[in-house]
Amino acid sequence: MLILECPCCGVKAEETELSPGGEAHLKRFGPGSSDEEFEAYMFARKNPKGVHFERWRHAYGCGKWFLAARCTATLEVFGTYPAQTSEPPADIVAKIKAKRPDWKGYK
Amino acid sequence: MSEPVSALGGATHQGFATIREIGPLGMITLRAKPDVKGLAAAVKAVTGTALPAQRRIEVNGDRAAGWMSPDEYLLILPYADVAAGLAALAAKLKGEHHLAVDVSDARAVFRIEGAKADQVLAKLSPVDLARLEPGELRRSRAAQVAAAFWKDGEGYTLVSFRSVAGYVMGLLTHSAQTGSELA
Amino acid sequence: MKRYSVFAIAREALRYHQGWERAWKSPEPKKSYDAIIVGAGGHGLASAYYLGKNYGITNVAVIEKGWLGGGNTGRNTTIIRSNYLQDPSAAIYEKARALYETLSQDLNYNVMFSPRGLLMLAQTHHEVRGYLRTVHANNLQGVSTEWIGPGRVKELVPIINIDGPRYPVLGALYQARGGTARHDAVAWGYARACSAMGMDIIQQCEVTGVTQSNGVVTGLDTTRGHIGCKKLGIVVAGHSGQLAEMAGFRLPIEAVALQALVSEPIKPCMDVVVMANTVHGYMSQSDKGEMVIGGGTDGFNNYTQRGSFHHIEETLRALVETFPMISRLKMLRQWGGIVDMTGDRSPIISKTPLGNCFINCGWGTGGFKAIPGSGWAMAELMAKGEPGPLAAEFSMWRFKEGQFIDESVAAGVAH
Amino acid sequence: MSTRLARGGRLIDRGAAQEFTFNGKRMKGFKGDTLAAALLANDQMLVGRSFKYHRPRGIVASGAEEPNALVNMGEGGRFEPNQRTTTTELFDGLTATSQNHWPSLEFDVGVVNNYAARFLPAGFYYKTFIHPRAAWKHLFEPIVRQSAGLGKVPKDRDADRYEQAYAFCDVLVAGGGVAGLQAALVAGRAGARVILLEQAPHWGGRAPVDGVEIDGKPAEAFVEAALAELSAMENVTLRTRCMAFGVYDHGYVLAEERVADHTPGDGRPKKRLWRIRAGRIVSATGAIERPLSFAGNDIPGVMLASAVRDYVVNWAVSPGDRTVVVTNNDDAYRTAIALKEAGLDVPAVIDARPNVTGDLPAKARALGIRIETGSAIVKVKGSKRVTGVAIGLQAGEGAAREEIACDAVAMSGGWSPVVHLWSHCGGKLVWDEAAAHFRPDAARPPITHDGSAMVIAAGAANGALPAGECLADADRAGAEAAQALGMKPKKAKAPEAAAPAEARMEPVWIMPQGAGPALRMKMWLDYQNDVKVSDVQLAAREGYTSVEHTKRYTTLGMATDQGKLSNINGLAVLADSLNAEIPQVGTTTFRPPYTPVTIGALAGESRGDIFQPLRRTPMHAWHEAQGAYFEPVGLWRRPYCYPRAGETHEQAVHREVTNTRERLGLLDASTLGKIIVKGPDAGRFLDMLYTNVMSSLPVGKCRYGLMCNEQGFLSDDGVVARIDEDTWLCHTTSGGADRIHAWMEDWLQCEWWDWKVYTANVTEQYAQVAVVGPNARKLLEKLGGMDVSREALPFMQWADGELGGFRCRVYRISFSGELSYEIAVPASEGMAFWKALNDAGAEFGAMPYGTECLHVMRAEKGFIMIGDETDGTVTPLDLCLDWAVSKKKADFLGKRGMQRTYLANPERWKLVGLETLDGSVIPDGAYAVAPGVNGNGQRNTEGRVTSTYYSPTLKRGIAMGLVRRGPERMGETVEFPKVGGGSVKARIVSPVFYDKDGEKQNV
Repeated sequence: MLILECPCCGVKAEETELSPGGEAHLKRFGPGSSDEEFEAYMFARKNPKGVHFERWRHAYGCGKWFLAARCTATLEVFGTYPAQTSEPPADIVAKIKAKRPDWKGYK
Repeated sequence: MSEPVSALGGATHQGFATIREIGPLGMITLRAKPDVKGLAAAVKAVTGTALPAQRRIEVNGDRAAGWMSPDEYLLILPYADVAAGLAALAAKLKGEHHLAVDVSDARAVFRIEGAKADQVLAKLSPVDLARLEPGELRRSRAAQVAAAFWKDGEGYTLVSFRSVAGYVMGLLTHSAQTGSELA
Repeated sequence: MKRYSVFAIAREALRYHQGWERAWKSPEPKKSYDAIIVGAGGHGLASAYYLGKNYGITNVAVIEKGWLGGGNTGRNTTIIRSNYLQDPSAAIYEKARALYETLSQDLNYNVMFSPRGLLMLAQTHHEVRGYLRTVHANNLQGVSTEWIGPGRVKELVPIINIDGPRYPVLGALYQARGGTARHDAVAWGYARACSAMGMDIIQQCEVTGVTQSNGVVTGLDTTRGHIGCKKLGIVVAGHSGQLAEMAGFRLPIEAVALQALVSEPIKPCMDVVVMANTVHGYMSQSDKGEMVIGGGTDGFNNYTQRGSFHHIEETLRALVETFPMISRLKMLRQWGGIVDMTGDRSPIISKTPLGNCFINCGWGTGGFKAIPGSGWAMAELMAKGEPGPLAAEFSMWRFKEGQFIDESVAAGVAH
Repeated sequence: MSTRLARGGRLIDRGAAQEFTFNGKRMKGFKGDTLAAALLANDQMLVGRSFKYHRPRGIVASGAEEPNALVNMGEGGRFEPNQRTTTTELFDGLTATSQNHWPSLEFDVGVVNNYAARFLPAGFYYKTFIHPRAAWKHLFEPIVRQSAGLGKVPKDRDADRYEQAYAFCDVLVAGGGVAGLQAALVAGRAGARVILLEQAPHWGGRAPVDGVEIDGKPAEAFVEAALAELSAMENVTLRTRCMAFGVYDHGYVLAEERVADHTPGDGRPKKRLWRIRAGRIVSATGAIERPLSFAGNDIPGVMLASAVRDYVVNWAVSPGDRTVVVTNNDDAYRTAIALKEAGLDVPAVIDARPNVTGDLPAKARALGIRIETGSAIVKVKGSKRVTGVAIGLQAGEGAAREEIACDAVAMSGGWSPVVHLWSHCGGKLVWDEAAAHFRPDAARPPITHDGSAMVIAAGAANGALPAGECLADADRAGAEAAQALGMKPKKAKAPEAAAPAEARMEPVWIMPQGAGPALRMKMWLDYQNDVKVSDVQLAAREGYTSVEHTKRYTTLGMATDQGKLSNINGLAVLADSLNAEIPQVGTTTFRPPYTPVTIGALAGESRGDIFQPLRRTPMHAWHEAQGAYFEPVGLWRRPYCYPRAGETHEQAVHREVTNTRERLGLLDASTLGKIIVKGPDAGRFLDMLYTNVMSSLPVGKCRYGLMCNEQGFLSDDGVVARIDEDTWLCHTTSGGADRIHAWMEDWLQCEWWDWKVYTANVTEQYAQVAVVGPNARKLLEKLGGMDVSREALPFMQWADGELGGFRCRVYRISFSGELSYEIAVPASEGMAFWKALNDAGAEFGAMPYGTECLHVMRAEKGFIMIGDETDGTVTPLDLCLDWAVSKKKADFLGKRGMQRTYLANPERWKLVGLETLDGSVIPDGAYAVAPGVNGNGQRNTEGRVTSTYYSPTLKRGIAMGLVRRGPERMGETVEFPKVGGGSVKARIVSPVFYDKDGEKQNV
């Protein structure tokens, strides 16, 4: 039963107020993309056992989407940040690196 | 035009707290970013209140303005004044990107009153009510449906969707039964 | 291998059971094998078993990070059914179900397959149409299912409330030869039979790398040294992503938690398996008398084997409404498993970009019931190097082409 | 015999006698008794039968760890199986019956299993019942099932109600013994919001029973003072009868409060589930005593030494007149002393240790109690009740040197901390060699959301068993919890508990040490599931060497007590069999709940009317009053049809179709989703969302649109109206409104966040009515107020206005092929408007119609229905809706997905009409067959029916379906086999069966 702080309204929401939305920072491929690119956009997922960046919506709340950095093996949350970001913010990356020195970094 | 009827026609229940369905209230959903020019004045024109800050509700008699999300406000006013309110918003925000719609009929509103009113809500919402500040509007859920509420005098005002008014009344009634006080 | 029988028990009883031999050996790994299967869960062990039984390949090691049968094989709700809608699914699940019928005799190990019958309740008109579609499809697929009305449902499940005010039971999809089996026994039985064929089951051995030469697999680095192999089968469910990464490819897989629970045991009251998909709950009664209850999956990636409790609550709400008598029973134990979900929620039994490396994964919430069929198909793929008809449609390249095997289109969900 | 003592009993009120029955026998107890205490007071030691061998079972423990004393309790709607008597409070009128026997507790036929026990070792069923194949299901399994199962099946619907509540705190303290009280005091004084939970109805735990002195006073005085101080703190909440049964991620704790369990029928909820979110959890859950494994240790009358002490001190009940104490530690001497002080006989203490030196044994000796050192019970005598023990050397092989007559045995194998709450979320354990137990490893705690330690173990639960250490440890734990949350604990001296010095215990896993197989087959580890030392040894011999294998193979620890007594002993026997150290063998996983939790409490308030939210339209009550037959659509219930007296549902539907086609039908369409989309980029946005172009839609007009997911599969459809220059109103399907609104917001927030678009879901703002049929315009004209003529309001346009005094918006759209208006009015006027339409429409033949009529009419017109023609794998092109899929737009959601090879394959099944050759109706869900079979022997197929109805208009069966290359095969015949034999042949035709040119809707 996770708690994530919604960066849009500041509520420390519990999991039942949220809906999960899968991996964050996916790049959309539309018409004109190759089969491989489109397949990767639709299906290839990092699915890491460890640090993960993912989408959440504060569904029973302000209704906004936001992103979270979370460990899938311990459920530790490193931070949440606005959905309008195309890659993890530097401060969150730094925080993760401090806590998990052997983390290979985003990408 | 017929007389507007609230979802439950003003149903009430007396348990260890008092539950009343009230309304219909006039309600306008206003979507705009806080930095939109003239927004504060527009809200003031409709509710007579300041533009609410994050998670706040500014109350002014039977009018109020609540912060719903970074680009959404809920304006509350007498039911009959909605059209005028919408007109005022249209006039004040002309040319600015915004959306204002009448949602008076899409909502049901309840009052939960009494010294133990918080115990009724504590059975339904995953919210730390002891830390809910006066004038704070909390959007959450009541059991299985969305709800927004704030503390108002000795009690709470709770807003839900109209279609589930019967369900919400059922929840509140169940939770307020005499003998099931939490303390 | 000493055969198990009532006579063997009697013989042993006279000497206080001191003469039983190990069910499976626990050898040191050899330098190399003709084939290695990574993962000694039901699917991995069954793959090895049918490699030996069907193709005579017995120079095989099954490598397991923890203890055999310790993953989802030992933490599911033991339901066996094959009433799937799509042809490829119906084929492999029916193959599995048919193999389950004689598995105890094949393995000389009682896996307690109990074809007690399985019902999927229809509680909306939409669900009725979905199940009628499944019945028609099954009829052409050689899967024996039927549509039954509410009266017959009540006869089969006396404790059900068919007149629930909210979701009355409108009928059910009934598979009379569906049922349950003892989950641990399936893994143990296969392990014992593999060991008897001379295969090595190596527990407490973690794979740390996949070695290859010119795009063809050559072996594994493990916590117990390098082990060579001519062919490699990866059958590790929730950890498929990690193994695939070692082998240098990516999978359309996400790992999420699925939960289940049992009640305290009570005397027999329900002799069939009941699934109610509208309200997301399913329940059967074990031989010990526990009500075995399955819940939903979380929507986020999770490797902790702990799910979110609200899914348990949702399931129980639904079941209390459907079976009012359970409200005064008590939840005895709840647990989670990590399931591997693909883009279409159907499994992958496939060649991979790495030569002679094969993968069997993505069974999601439906793995236990498939074990014998999955092993059968995987063995064929590994032995021949090409998929047979059972595995043909489950290629990992289907996602690129958009050729889904989507079971969610029927009202039934893939539990 | 067991009996009530004349004096004492700190928890009972002798002034309040209470009557109850056990197996129909009337018995008496006192307020404050547990059911177990009261049964013992009435000399009822035999209380049940074991799971497998049906052996007689007596009360063993005095708390949640009890494996045996489970009963059926109550009657009718308050019947409850497997009720644990040791934690059940006695009340007047309680009824209980024993479990798992036939015909009676005293004489149980199932005990035959006991005589065959030698043939039924662990795992015997894996090795037998293999042949013949059908015998398992039809012969063996039914026998196994019937003899297992413990409690009876409840028959009636639950008469009680349940509820749930949320609570929040900084520090949750689980356990109200002296450790929990002290931790709560420290945290509370530091200013933390504290919740302190105790499972029992009273505070203090073991300390008062064990005669502990704190700061020179009896423990009771400390408990009283602590409670007084805690009660006075505003920031502390105290709750008894409330068991914290599970720790979940991020500080989430579930607890079950027994609100009215002991006062049934008083109107309060039976139980309440607490969902507590805590910053830190202090686990002060104490420790549980372990049994010793000696032959016959399961015979009724053999009990835990601490339980014997509890019964004497707390409830003034003596389990026996002559009690032999058997132990490997000093603590059990407290029991010998307590018994002696209560005037009872203790013939001997059998101590496995060769040297016995502690203060407590010295005191026992001083009281004249005989102590046999280096000794063991080699066998307990008796069957349904202990009659004596044979003793011998612990170091020996089981030769008896003496028999001692007794009617009870108090055993102690040492103590195990209750580590469940520590372990539920992954806290690790360390093996404490001296105390021979696992305790929490503070270096490897379970972590919470920020990576810090979530649980802090305190007192005995942390392995600090002696009273002095226990209090000091709890003091530390309370301070640590407060500090971790940024609070400053007040400097205060921790109270000091004085306790006699205890000599080291000595692990004894079987007794005597050299016992042979015959004795080991009589040493029980798991009383309820009948797992013996020999079973664990057998599992090890057969290679089930992982602790999880052993547990599952033998069923050790899987009974309703979840191995609270048996796990460590079993583990030690396994380790010994494997020649391994205990910590190498490890432990099984601890999973919630700590003790079984009532399912009703987990379901909470969600039963009956509030099982799920039911969404009602403003006209719902009218439909109910008219006797509509409803169907669930999402969380709505919509009228399926309005049957009249004597009509079947099918007849009603046919009447509604005919009436609507010929006269006038009214449909409550309020559930249709309505979403406003507004902004300078709204047109561009809708062009991405819909497969067709919406930006070009003129103001005042309507256009039907399709939405796909990124895969290219159809997900929703509906009519879009352009309201003004930058505002559109999108209708969605009834089930789709919330999903589509969320879908829009997802794209706007996460992909095109720089686009200027706002959305608002206004579905519930409006009641919407479809007025359909040749008389539709007449009705609206009669109501009057706006011009609804063909010229003023042509097909696929909308207008705002007033009808019959109602403010409304009128759309000229049709889903039936008839002249049709959809009219939206504010929801609060919906009922009045609906009634007005019905009243005014009477003269035009107006009748309400339901969803099934709607389905039939749209099928007659060949209109697709999301969920019927689509199932998540169907593209708009499959449905021949090419006209609604823009070829000009460079991009829209789903465009790329549709270009994939499999979706672009010309062999795909496509939508056609199907006309049966004999006029019959194709069965729902039928498939069209093609010649031959596939590689798996399955019959080849070439299509399937998607909608199939009897058309009352055309008086024949009509259908739509997806058929391979269907539209190229007009006029061909395809065959649909029926389940159970026979088939229906149908001709491929256009899906539009009725009014092919659309003349009727465009009048």
